Amino acid sequence: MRSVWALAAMAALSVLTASTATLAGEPKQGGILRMYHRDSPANASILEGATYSINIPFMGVFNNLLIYDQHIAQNSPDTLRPDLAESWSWSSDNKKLTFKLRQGVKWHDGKPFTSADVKCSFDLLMGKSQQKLRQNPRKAWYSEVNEVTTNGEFEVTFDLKRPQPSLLAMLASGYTPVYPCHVSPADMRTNPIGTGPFKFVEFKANESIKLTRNPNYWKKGLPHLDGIEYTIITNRSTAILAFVAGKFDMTFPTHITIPLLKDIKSQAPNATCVVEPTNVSTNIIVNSTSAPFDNIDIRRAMALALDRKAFVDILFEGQGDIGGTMLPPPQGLWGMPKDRLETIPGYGRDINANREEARKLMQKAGYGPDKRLAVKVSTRNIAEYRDPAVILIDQLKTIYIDGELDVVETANWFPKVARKDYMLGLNLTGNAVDDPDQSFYENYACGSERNYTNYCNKEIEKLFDVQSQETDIGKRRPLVWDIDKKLQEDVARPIIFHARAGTCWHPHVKGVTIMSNSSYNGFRYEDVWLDK
Amino acid sequence: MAAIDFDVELRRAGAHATGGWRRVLFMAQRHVLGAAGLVIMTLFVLTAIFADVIARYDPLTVDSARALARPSWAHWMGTDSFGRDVFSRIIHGARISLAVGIGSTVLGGTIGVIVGLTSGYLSGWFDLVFQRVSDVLQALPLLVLALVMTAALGPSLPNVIIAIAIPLIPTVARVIRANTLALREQPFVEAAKSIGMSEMRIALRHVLPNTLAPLIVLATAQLGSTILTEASLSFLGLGIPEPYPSWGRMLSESAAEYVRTAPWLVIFPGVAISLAVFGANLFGDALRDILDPRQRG
Amino acid sequence: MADKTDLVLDVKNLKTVFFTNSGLFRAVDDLSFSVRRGETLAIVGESGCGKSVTALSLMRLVPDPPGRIVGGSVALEGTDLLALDEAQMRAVRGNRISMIFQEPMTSLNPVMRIGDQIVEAVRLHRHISAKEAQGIAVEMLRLVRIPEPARRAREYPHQLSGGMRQRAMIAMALACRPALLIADEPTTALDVTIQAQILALILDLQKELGTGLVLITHDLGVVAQTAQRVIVMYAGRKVEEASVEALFAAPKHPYTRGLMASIPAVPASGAAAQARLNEIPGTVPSLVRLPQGCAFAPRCKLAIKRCEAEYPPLADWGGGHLAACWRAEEVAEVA
Amino acid sequence: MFAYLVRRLFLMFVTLFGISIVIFFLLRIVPGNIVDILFAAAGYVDPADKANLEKELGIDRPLIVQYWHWISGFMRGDFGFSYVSEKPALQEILPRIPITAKLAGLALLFSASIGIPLGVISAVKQGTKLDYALRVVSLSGLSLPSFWLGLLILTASVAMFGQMPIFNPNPKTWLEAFATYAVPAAAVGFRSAALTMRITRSSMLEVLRQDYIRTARAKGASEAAVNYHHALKNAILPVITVIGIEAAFLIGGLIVTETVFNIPGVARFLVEAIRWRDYPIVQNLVMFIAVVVVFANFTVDMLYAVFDPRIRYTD
Repeated sequence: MRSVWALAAMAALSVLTASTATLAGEPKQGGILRMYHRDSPANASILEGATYSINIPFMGVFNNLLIYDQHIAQNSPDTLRPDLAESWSWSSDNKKLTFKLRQGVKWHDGKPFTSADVKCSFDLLMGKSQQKLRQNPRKAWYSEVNEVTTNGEFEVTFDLKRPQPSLLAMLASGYTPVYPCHVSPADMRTNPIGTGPFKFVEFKANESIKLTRNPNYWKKGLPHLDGIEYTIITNRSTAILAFVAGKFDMTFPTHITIPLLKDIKSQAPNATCVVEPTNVSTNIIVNSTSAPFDNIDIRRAMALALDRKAFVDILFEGQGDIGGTMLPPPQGLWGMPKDRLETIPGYGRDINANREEARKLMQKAGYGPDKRLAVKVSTRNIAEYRDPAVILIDQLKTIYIDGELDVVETANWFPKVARKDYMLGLNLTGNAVDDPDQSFYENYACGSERNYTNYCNKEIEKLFDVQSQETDIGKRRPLVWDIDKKLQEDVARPIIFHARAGTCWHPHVKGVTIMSNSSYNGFRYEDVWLDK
Repeated sequence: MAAIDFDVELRRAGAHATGGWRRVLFMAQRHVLGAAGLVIMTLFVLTAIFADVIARYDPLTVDSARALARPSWAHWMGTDSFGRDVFSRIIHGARISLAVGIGSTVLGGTIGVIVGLTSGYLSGWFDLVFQRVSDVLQALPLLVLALVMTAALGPSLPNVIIAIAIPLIPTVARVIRANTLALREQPFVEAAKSIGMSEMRIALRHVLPNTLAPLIVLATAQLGSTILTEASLSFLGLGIPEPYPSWGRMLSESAAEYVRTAPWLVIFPGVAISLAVFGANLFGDALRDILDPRQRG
Repeated sequence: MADKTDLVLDVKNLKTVFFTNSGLFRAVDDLSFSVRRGETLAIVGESGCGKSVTALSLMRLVPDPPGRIVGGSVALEGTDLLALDEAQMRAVRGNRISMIFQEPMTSLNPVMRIGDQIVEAVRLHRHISAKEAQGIAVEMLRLVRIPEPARRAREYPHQLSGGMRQRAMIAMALACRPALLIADEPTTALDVTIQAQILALILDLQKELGTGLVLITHDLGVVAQTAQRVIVMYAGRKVEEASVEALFAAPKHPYTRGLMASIPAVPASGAAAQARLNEIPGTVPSLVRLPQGCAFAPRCKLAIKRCEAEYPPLADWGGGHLAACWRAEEVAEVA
Repeated sequence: MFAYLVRRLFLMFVTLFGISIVIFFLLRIVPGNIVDILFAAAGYVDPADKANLEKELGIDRPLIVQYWHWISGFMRGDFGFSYVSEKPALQEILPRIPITAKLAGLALLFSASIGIPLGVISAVKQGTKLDYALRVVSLSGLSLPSFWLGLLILTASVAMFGQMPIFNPNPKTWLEAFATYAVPAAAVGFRSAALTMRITRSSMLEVLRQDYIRTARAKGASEAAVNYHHALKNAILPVITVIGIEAAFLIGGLIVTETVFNIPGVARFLVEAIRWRDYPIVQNLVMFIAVVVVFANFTVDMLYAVFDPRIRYTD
């Protein structure tokens, strides 16, 4: 039943993509795309951030070496397109990746773009350059890169320690723009210079972000828009009311929750709304270094107690996905098939049986109806975090665990997690690209900066490397599934669900495609246009 | 000259209202608004006390099957996005609002009385310091102070109470101080002093009881505004955290998400807050009319 | 009795009551009196006897609620004030009938200049320019013997002493040359040394302007110096009325007698010096629960059974000397 | 007068000094700093990077040094740089002030122009149905959570007109400019109008009991003259004080209203800055607000002297 539905959804999606491409008619030039922004990003430097609050507005300022096709919803190795690199090739041992760069491209300040800029950017990311990024959240992406070398002005080579086909995926992410060598990282935070279709005009914190058309964009005739303006509105209902009232052409991408979609559809029946997975998983970080969750039985019991469908029903009116670490199919490329998924403890359909088993485990650990376990569930003071935590606490009641919500302010969250000052934490993990390397190394590798739980399993880590070097997708996929299953069985970071969210725009907005397995890569907007 | 019905006039003046209940009834008639406020307040307090009995469901139990249900016989005020019964949450929320209202008023009031009495009574350097400190606290906007306080202390019920209570202290203390200063000159205080009563005893036995009326008036007036401050803090994300059914948070979170799709989530907590505050204000007004002799008509 | 046309004020059966939550409060009960042009009538009694309410009733300024004039007539120069509507009454107030209050400290508007307050009184009733009115105001201030009247006119009440303020009040009250001036304890709040000056001023001006004067006081000494006739009130009622001479010579009501006895002895009057002040025992009864008979009976040394049962009528003891006492003849002797 | 002014100015200085200490140390008690937030946005924490950044921003120094650095700069007019935008703090704060000032001014105007007349009417008609109705309305104004009111206004305006008064930084027409400020100002002003009305009413009632009111009546002044000329002139004084104090409290209402109506004024900016632990912004902004409040109180006292001839500052 589910796969039939999924197929239908796929079909519908491909029709939709096709329709935006073919039925849109001849693009019109001009107009300013007005959107709201859900919050005020810390700064404008994509390389220093790890939230699409930065990506979305500033992706259009830059180009990557390569980029995912902006009009195919599902990012995959087949949808990689040249950007600043005209072409790329692997060496025969798959350890050297060479890019031929586009010539005649100019930075917004008029300076020419060369291979030196590419080298600078990746040296910055690998922490090798003189100048440092203030924060470098994705350093781990380049752990297999020995160095980046230039061969003349328009060729660069990535020299790898071992084959890593996924490197291309990471280079194509919206998180990997090429920065100019001649602008300091500090200036990139306040006044970013790129080669992209839009030039940065201004960013007023808590107020607005303005981009204007780059008339010298190297893609002739693009962009269609004269500019993009974001008004920062942190209050969701104010923002949505303003969209409904026509103050904005488009909502902030993936900002509309499923319950709110109905409201928008009833208020603005002509608006187009697209719901896609965001590839952000909601998971539980478990502090296995201290009592009570140092006891694997209690960890397992907790995993068994989860009624994932209830989470999805409540928070997404059924429109969320249940899976492991990797985004489930059909949108996800690497997620486990359903039958495989259901063999993992806690994923089985019979919740009551699971919970019965969980209670047995709890009793084994010395708890019961008369001796309940008191637990603090820490999470950030943001609805997306808080709401699932409330449900989690409610569900844990069934296995003799009394949870108390501990709401933590953003500023204190990571320090608290780093101090291991929590028992259970409800966490959201965004996956920049739908790729196992990104997900596994970033979140589960020993010593990774974003491995909040310090989960460290050398054997699994070996498996990470094996799948990472596999160039054949067909062979790689089962390896990934096995790893994913093991991670869930280890209760390393139990995944509760994968979220979906909606994006809406008024009918005069053309050429927007919302990615279906990432919310970080589809905001170049160079060929978006307004039919007004 | 128009004929005057003495009976009617006297009845209006309350001459017939002698003895317990008739007197109460007459006072209720004279202060209709105050009586209404008292009724609301009483209901509010009773609700808080008997929340467990009145509520029809557990306010914290999540049930996906009945999420966002419209108001019905089963759920008089509908359910929220977690399927929790809004009526039960509002009933239990009365406890929280009452705890915030009374907790912060009593805390701020008590400290305010001690500080105000000491300051008005001792004068000297203590008074000087108090005056400056209260200048400082009063020049900082209340909400900003409460905001920084809750941020500093972390959001929890006791901390919210403390954060709201602190800006209250100078307000109360100033009133008490002014009254104390005036009372110190009164003959009965002079008399007490002349028979060798200790300053402490005079302050507690003679001065404090006489500042009670303005204190009660001030406290009832503050009760309502503390509940509103909690709501504003919730709106700004610093109120009492989930899962406690605080009205302020119920309202501000639903207001953000469901103002249109599930209006009952916005209407009922809003009405509950407004009604409770309205009741406190009505009652406070009437109390002021009755207790504050300067205001008596 | 004087010629009707000579009467400035003729009050008949005035009744003013207060509706309170403890019952009906007969502040003024069936009070009649009259004032002739240029005459001074004193109304005396202890506080709470209804003197001030009488004054306010004449001005129709009894606060309603709780007070209300419920009967009688107040004829000022032949017009029944109680029959006028509010607008007509306003045209009379401050114009034909004026009043000076007890508290000069609080009776002037603190945020208006003295001159402006007088100007307002004038211009409310005379259609003249502000400038002319200002002239009148200064003139009035001069009349009440305020030095440097032009400068004082520009000052605010708080800059004036109590005596000065009362002078200003008098100036304001007389600015329109009223037929009747009511002075409600005009000197009570002032220093003793100032009291005599103010009284003298009022009398002088009364003479000069031919105004009828109702002087309300609790001070029989003041009465003796100023009034031609006296009304003694007790518990809302007139208990005695007589010319000053007649009253002081032979009071016909024990209450009056008592009041006189409580004056510190004035040897010049010929009365025997007393060792100690005589005071009337007890206090004014609650006006709500008045005894059936004479209200003064509970405090009266002469009280007999009849006093408690029946209220004595006002009887004329000759020469317009009225008194309401069953044992009026014995009063002088017993005391 | 001169001695009074000197004393008064000295006390104002002491108060401001106290505020600077309170806000500085209160902020340091709040757990977490800008660096934590930046790393939260980056999704990881690296102790070495964190220490570097703290050093770069100077928040690793002893508190007393940091305080001195700030306050001495503040005195010189050097307000430092925002941690978030890395722009001069003054440049961040200044452009937002006129927005909030306009909003606050309009709200106060609204508050005074509605609150005072209604308060007078309510007092003059004391005990009548009109009085009751006005009191209930004013009490309800004090009972509605202001963000609720704001949201209801927004929702209603979208439902009824398909439009909403969202902030427009460059209004083209007079009407647009009006809508930009008037509706939010009314949402804030409702509460302070209610407060003003209540104060006016009780002040009027107090004054109407005074002897000089009776004197005015005895002169033959009409009810209107008594109420509006004699009474109001006296009753307005406490109202001025309350409006002055209200100006300080308004900032609280503005925080919420600027959030609901998405107005980029200083009030909301302050809350955001607290959230970001942007010390230079919070500290300087709070000081700015405190200066305004302290001077507003001072102005009120001076206004008192203008309106009330009894008051002359000689102390």
